[in-house]
Amino acid sequence: MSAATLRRLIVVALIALWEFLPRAGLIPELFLPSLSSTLAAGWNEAGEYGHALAVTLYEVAISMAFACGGGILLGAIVGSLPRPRILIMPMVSSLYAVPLVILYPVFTVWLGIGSESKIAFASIYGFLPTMLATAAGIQTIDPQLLLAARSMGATLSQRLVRVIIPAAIPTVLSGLRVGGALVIVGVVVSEMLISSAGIGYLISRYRTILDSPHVFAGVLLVLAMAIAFNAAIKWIERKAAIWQTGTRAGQDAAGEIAPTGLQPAT
Amino acid sequence: MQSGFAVKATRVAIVVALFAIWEILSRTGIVNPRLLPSASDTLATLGDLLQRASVRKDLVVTASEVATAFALAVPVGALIGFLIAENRYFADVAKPLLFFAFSIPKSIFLPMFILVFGVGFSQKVGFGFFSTIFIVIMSTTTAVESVKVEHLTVARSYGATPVQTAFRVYLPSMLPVLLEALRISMIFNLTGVILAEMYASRDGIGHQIATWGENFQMKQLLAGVVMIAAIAIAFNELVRWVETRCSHWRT
Amino acid sequence: MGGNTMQPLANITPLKPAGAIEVRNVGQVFKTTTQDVVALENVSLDVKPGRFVVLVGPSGCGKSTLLMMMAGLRQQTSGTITISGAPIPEPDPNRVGVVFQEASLFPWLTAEENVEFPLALRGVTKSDRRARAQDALKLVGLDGFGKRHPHELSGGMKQRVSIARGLVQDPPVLLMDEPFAALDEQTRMTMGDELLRIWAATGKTVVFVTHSLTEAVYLADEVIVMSPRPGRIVDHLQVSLPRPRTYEMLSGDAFGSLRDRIWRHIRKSA
Amino acid sequence: MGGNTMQPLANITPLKPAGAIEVRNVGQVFKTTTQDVVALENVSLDVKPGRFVVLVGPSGCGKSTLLMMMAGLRQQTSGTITISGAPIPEPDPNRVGVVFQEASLFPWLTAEENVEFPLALRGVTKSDRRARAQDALKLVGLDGFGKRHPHELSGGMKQRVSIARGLVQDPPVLLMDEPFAALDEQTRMTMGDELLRIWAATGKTVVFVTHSLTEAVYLADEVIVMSPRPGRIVDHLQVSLPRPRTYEMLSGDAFGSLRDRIWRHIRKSA
Amino acid sequence: ADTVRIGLPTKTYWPTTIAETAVRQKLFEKEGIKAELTIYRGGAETFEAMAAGAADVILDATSLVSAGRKKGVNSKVLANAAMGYYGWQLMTLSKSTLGVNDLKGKKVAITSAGSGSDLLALWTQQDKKIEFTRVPVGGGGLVPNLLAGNVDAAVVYSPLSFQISKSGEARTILDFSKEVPPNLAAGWIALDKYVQDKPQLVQKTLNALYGALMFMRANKDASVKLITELYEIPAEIAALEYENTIMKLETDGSMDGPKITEQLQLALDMAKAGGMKDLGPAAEIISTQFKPVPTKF
Ligand SMILES: Nc1ncnc2c1ncn2[C@@H]1O[C@H](COP(=O)(O)OP(=O)(O)OP(=O)(O)O)[C@@H](O)[C@H]1O
Ligand SMILES: Nc1ncnc2c1ncn2[C@@H]1O[C@H](COP(=O)(O)OP(=O)(O)OP(=O)(O)O)[C@@H](O)[C@H]1O
Ligand SMILES: Cc1ncc(C[n+]2csc(CCO)c2C)c(N)n1
Ligand SMILES: [Mg+2]
Ligand SMILES: [Mg+2]
Repeated sequence: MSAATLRRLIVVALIALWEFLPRAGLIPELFLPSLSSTLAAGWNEAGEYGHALAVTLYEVAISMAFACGGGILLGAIVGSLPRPRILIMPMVSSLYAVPLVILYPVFTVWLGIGSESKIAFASIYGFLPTMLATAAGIQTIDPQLLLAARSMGATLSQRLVRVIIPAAIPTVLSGLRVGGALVIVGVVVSEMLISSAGIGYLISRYRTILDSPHVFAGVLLVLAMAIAFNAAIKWIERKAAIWQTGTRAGQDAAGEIAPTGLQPAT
Repeated sequence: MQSGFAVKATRVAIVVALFAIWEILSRTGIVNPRLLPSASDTLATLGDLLQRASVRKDLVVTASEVATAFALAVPVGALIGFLIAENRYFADVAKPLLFFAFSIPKSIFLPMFILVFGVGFSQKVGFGFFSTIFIVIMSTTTAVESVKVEHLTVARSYGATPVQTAFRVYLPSMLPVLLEALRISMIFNLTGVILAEMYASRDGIGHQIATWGENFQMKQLLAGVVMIAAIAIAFNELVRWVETRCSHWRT
Repeated sequence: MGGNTMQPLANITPLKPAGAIEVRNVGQVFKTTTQDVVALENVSLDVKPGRFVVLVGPSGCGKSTLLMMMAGLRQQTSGTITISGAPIPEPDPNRVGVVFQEASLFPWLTAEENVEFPLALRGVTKSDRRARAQDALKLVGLDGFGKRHPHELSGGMKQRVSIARGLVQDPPVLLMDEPFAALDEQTRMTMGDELLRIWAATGKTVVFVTHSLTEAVYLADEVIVMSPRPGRIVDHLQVSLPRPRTYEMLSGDAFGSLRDRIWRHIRKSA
Repeated sequence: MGGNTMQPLANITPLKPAGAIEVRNVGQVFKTTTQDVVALENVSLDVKPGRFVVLVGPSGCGKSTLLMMMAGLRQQTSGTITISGAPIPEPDPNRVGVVFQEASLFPWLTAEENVEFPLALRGVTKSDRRARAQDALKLVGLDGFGKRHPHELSGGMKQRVSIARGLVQDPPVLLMDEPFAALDEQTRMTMGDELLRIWAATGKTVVFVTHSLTEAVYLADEVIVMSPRPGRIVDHLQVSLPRPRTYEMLSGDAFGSLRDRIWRHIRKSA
Repeated sequence: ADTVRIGLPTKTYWPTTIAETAVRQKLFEKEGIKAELTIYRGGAETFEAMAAGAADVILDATSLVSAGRKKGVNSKVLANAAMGYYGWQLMTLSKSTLGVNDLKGKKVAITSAGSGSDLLALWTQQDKKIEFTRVPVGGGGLVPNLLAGNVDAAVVYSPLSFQISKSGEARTILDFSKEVPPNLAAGWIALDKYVQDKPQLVQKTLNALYGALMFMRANKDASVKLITELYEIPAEIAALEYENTIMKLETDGSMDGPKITEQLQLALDMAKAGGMKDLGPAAEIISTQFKPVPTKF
C-alpha cells in the first residue's frame, strides 16, 4: 500500500471514529458531537459562520502581512549585519521562550477588543519564527554567490533583489509555513479569549453555553484554514523554488519544519 | 573576549532600559498604573510572592508536572521521530499528519483531557505531553537526518553493533540538534502545562496566574508573568550554554 | 561569440592596449581584531595582452587575494594595479570577467539566465541578452542546454556555464580562481583543453589560479610561483611548449623539468 | 606500529596467506523501485599479499561498490570474494581496514579518540587503546597532535588520522576509496609519498581507488581499469617502475606511456 | 473516609468562600468525609468537569443543568444556593455621564457568553428595551477594559464591583441584586448517577456546606477575615462582600418550596433569552431528595 493511500485511510478512519464514537455513546456529545451533527450545526448557522470567517480571515490576512513582512524584513537586516545579530538573536530566542498567552488580557487593554489586539497578538506570534528563519536563511547564503554578483558589477540593491532574496527563499518559506500556522492559531486563540467577532469568538461563545456541535463546527473551520494555508505554501514552494529539487536541503525544505523558530501553539 | 563583554553589557543595558521604560510609563501615569503597575512594584510583589509557602508549593507542583511530562514526551517522541527519519514509508505516512496536528490550536482539546484524566496531576502532565510530543517528533527527525552517512559507514566497517552505533555515532552527531530540540520542546512543554493549569487545576503556578488574572490582581499577575518568563529564559539560557559546551568541536 | 555581437570596450582611454595587466609594488594587509595579517607584500607583475598566465603557490599565499584586487573586488593596501591601462577601483565586467568554481552559479536561474545575469544587471534588453547568452553558451559547447538549471547539469557543464558567464560581456581579461577545483581529474583534463580552445578563439588575457602543477604547465604561457604568507613572487617561468598542447607533452622532458622546478619551490616552502 | 604491539590476526585458518584477495565472477545488481541497476558484472581479480593495487574507471563504474563488497559492507549478488582465504560476510576490522575521505572522521572526537574508535568498539582497555593509537599516529607522522579535534587539523593531517584509524588494528588489507579526493594537488602528492612509506613499513595489501591517473601510476604495483556501467575489468596493468618512486619518474617515458594507456581506455568510455 | 470533589466556578466568588469555610471549620471532617476543592475557569468549565467525572458536587448556573440534559449529561439541582445576583452591578467609569438608558448602541463588557454577566446584560436589554453590544472579555478583562475605555459599561460581580466603586474609579448604574426579580440562578449540582451511587455522601456534603453558611452568618469577624485573605482585598471591601452577598444567600437550600419551580423556570427563561437552546422544563432538573441539615460548628 502506498504511503499516501495509508495516510488517506488513517484520515478516513479518524473521520469515521468521529462519527461513530459519539453516536455509540462512547463519548458524551458535550465533549465530541458526531461529525454529522457538527456539519448540520454549521450548515444551519452558515450565515453566522460565514460572517465570522470573514472577520477571522481579515485578521489573519493583516497579521500575515505584518508577521511575514516584518519577519522577513527584520530577519534580513539582522541576518546580514553581524553586529545586531550577535546582540539581538539570543535575546529574541529568550523572548521566544516566554509563554506569551498569559499576557493577552493585558494586551487588549492597550489596543482594545476589536481586530487590532488580535492582529497585534497574532503578528507577534507569527513574527518570531519568520524572522528567525529569514535571518538563518540570509546568514547561510553562500558568500561565493554574492562575490560572483559583485564581480559582475551588481549594485547593493541588485544584489538584494537578484541574489539575497532568491537565495533565501527556501528557508524563508519554511519559516513562513510555521509563522503562518502560528498566525492562524494566534488569531483564533485571541478571539477565543476576548472578542466579539470571528471564529474563535463563536467557538468560545458556543462552548460556554455547552453547544458542542456549534463549537466543533468552528473547530472544523479552523482546520480548513490550516489546510488551505498549507496548500497555499506548497503551491508557492513549487512555483518559487523549483531549482532546489535535487539538493538534499531543497527536498527537506519542502516537507519539513526547521525546529528553530517554533513557538508553542496554544 | 572584550567584544564579548561589550555585547553582554549592551544586552543587560537593553533589559534595564526596558524595565526603566516600564517604570516610567507607570509612574508618570502615561499608562494607568492600575492597568500596568510599575516595574518596582511588580518586582516587590514578586519578592513577596516567593516568600509565600503556597506559591512555593505551586512552583514545586508545576515543576514536577513539567519534569514528568518532559520525561515522558522526549523518549516517546524521540522514538517516533527516529522511526520516521529512518523509515521512508513511515515518514510519508506520518509527516503530513504531524504537520497538520502541529498547526491546530491545542487548547481546543483541553476538555478532552479532563474527560480522560479528570483534574489533577495526570491531566496536566497529559496535556503537557500532548503539547510537546509533536515538536519532539519533528525535531528528532531533523536531528537523525543530520547524521552523516559516512559516519555510519565507518562505524559499520569497524563492526559496530547497533547499540554501539546508537551511542557512539547517532548520539554525538545529533547532540547539537538534539539539545536545540530539547530547548524548544521545553518551551512547548512549559506552555502546555501552564495552559492546563490555567484551565482547570487545584494548584500550580499557572492556576495562580489565571486566578490573579480573573480577579484583576495586576501586581500579582505581572509578577507571575515575570516569574514564568524568568524561569523560561533561565532554562533557555542553560540549554544554550550546554549547547555551546557540547559542540565546541563545531567550527 | 564573435566580437561583432559584443558590446564595445568601456569608454576608457587606454594607455596600454586592452587586456594588459600591470601590478606595481602591491601589498595587502588584513586588519583583524587580534592582529594584522600581511597577505601580500611588494608584488609586481606585468601581463601582456592575450597571454595565458597561471598563478600557483601554497595555500594561503594570497593568490585569491591578488585576483580579487585585479577584479576590483578588493582594494590593495599599497601599490597600484591597472587593467587595460586604467586602475580598477571597482568591478568592471566590461574590462574584467571573473570565473569562480561551479558552486558560484545561481541555482534558481537556468543556465541561460545565469549567463544573462551580468547583462541583466546593466539593463540589456531581453532579446539582445538572450542572443548574446546563446552565443556564449555555443562558444563553451553548451548549445541546447540553456533551459536547464545548474542541478540538472554535470560538474563539467556547470563549469562551462560559469565560463560563458565570465565571457558574455567580452571583456579583454578573464580571471579564474581555481575554476576546476571541484571537478574530478578526468573532467578537469577535458575542461583544460576546452578552455585553451576558447582562449585561442577569443584571444583574451587569462589569469588562472590552480593547485595542480600539471594543469599549470599544461595551460600556461607563463607560470608565476608565489611564496607562503606574506605572499611574494618567487619565480616566473616562461612555458615555451608549442601550442596546441597535447596530452603526450605531459610525458615530455621539457614539461617534466618545468613542473619539477615549480615543485621544488613549493616543497621548499611547505 | 611494529607488529609486536598489534593484535594477532583473527582466528581464521587461512587457505591463502594473510592479505590475499580473491574476487571470482562477482556481480552486483541494485534493485530500485523503478528498475534493476547492474552495477558490476562478472568481475574477477586476484591480489597477492602486500601488493599495492589501484582501481580506476569512469564515475559510476562500480569502484566503490567493489570496495564495499571487499570490506564486507555489502554482499555481492553473485560470485565469491575471499580475503585472506575466507569469505567476508560482514565487516571484520582484523582482516580489512577501510580508509575513507577526511570527512569521515568524527568531529566530536579528538584525533587520538578517532584512532581509538575501532578498539573502543571491541572493549580494548583505555591504556592499551591509547598506546596503540599513539603508535598508529606516530606511524602517520602525527606525533603530538592527538589531542586536537579534526577541525583544528589541515586537510592532509585529517587524512593521516583517517589512515591511522584504518591501520590501528593492523589488518593485512587496507581498502581506500578516493582517500585524497578532498585534498589539493600539492598536499595530495605529499600524502601519496607518505602512504607509500607507510605501506612499505607495514607490508599491507592496499586496494586504492582514485580518479587521478598520475596518482594511480605513481602509487601502484598494478592498475585495474574498469569500464562504465555495468562495471567490468577492461585492463590490468603491471607498473614495473622501481621503488621508491620519485617525483622525477613522472616525466619519464615509462610513466607517460602507462598513463596514456589508461587514459585511452577512459576516453573511449567517456 | 469518602472523598467528595467539589467544583467551584471562580476563586473570588461566594461558593468558594463557603466551601473554604467548611474546610477550615473542619465541617467535612465532622460529617466523616473529606473534600477536595477545585476552582475552574468559569461556570461552563465547572460543568464540563462534572460531566467528565472530575468533579462530584458543583456550584453552577442552573441553566447549564438544563442544557446538559440534551447533551447526554444528566444532572440535577440538589440545593438552592442563591435567589439573586448579589453584588452584581452594571457599572460605568465615574467620569462618564451615561445612564442605563443611554447605553443604546454602546459596548457592554461581560465575562463570557452564557455566563451570569451575559444573562444580566440580556435581561437589562429586555427590561429597559434598549440594544447594546455584549463583549465577552473574561473575568480579568472587565475592569481593565472598562478603565481603558474599550467598553462603555461592564457587568461586574462582587467583590470587584465593591472594590472599584469604593476606589472611585467606577460607579453603579444598575444594581442587579435589587432589580432582577428573584430567580434560582445558582444551585448545588451533581450527576444523577453520582446521587444514585452515593446519596449519603451528597447529603453530608450539603450538610457541611450549609453548616459553613451558618457559621459565616454567626461569625462576621472570622468570615470577613477569611474573605480578606482568600481574595487578597482590603478588609472593608471584604465586609461589603459579607454584608451584601454572603448574608443574602439562601439558608436552607430546600428544593421543594412552593415557588421553586417557578423561580427556576424564570432563570431558564433568562438563559433562553441569552441564546441557550434546547432547554427543558424546570421540573426536569429539580431534585428534592436532599434537605441540607447544617453541620454544627
Ligand atoms: N578577510 C580576511 N581577513 C583576514 N585575513 C584574510 C582575509 N582573507 C584572506 N586572509 C588571509 O590572507 C591570506 C591569503 O589568502 P588567500 O585566500 O588569498 O590565499 P590563497 O592563496 O587563495 O589560498 P588557497 O590556495 O587556500 O585558496 C591567508 O593567510 C588568509 O588567511
Ligand atoms: N544503493 C544503490 N542503489 C542503486 N544504485 C546504486 C546504489 N549504489 C550505487 N548504485 C549505482 O551503481 C553504480 C556504481 O556505483 P559506485 O558508487 O560503485 O561507482 P563509482 O565507480 O564508485 O563512482 P564514483 O567514481 O563516482 O565514486 C552507479 O551507477 C550507481 O548509480
Ligand atoms: C468571575 C466570574 N466569572 C464567571 C462567572 C459565571 N458564573 C459561574 S457560576 C454562575 C452562576 C451564578 O450566577 C455564574 C454566573 C462568575 N460568576 N464570576
Ligand atoms: Mg584561494
Ligand atoms: Mg565511488
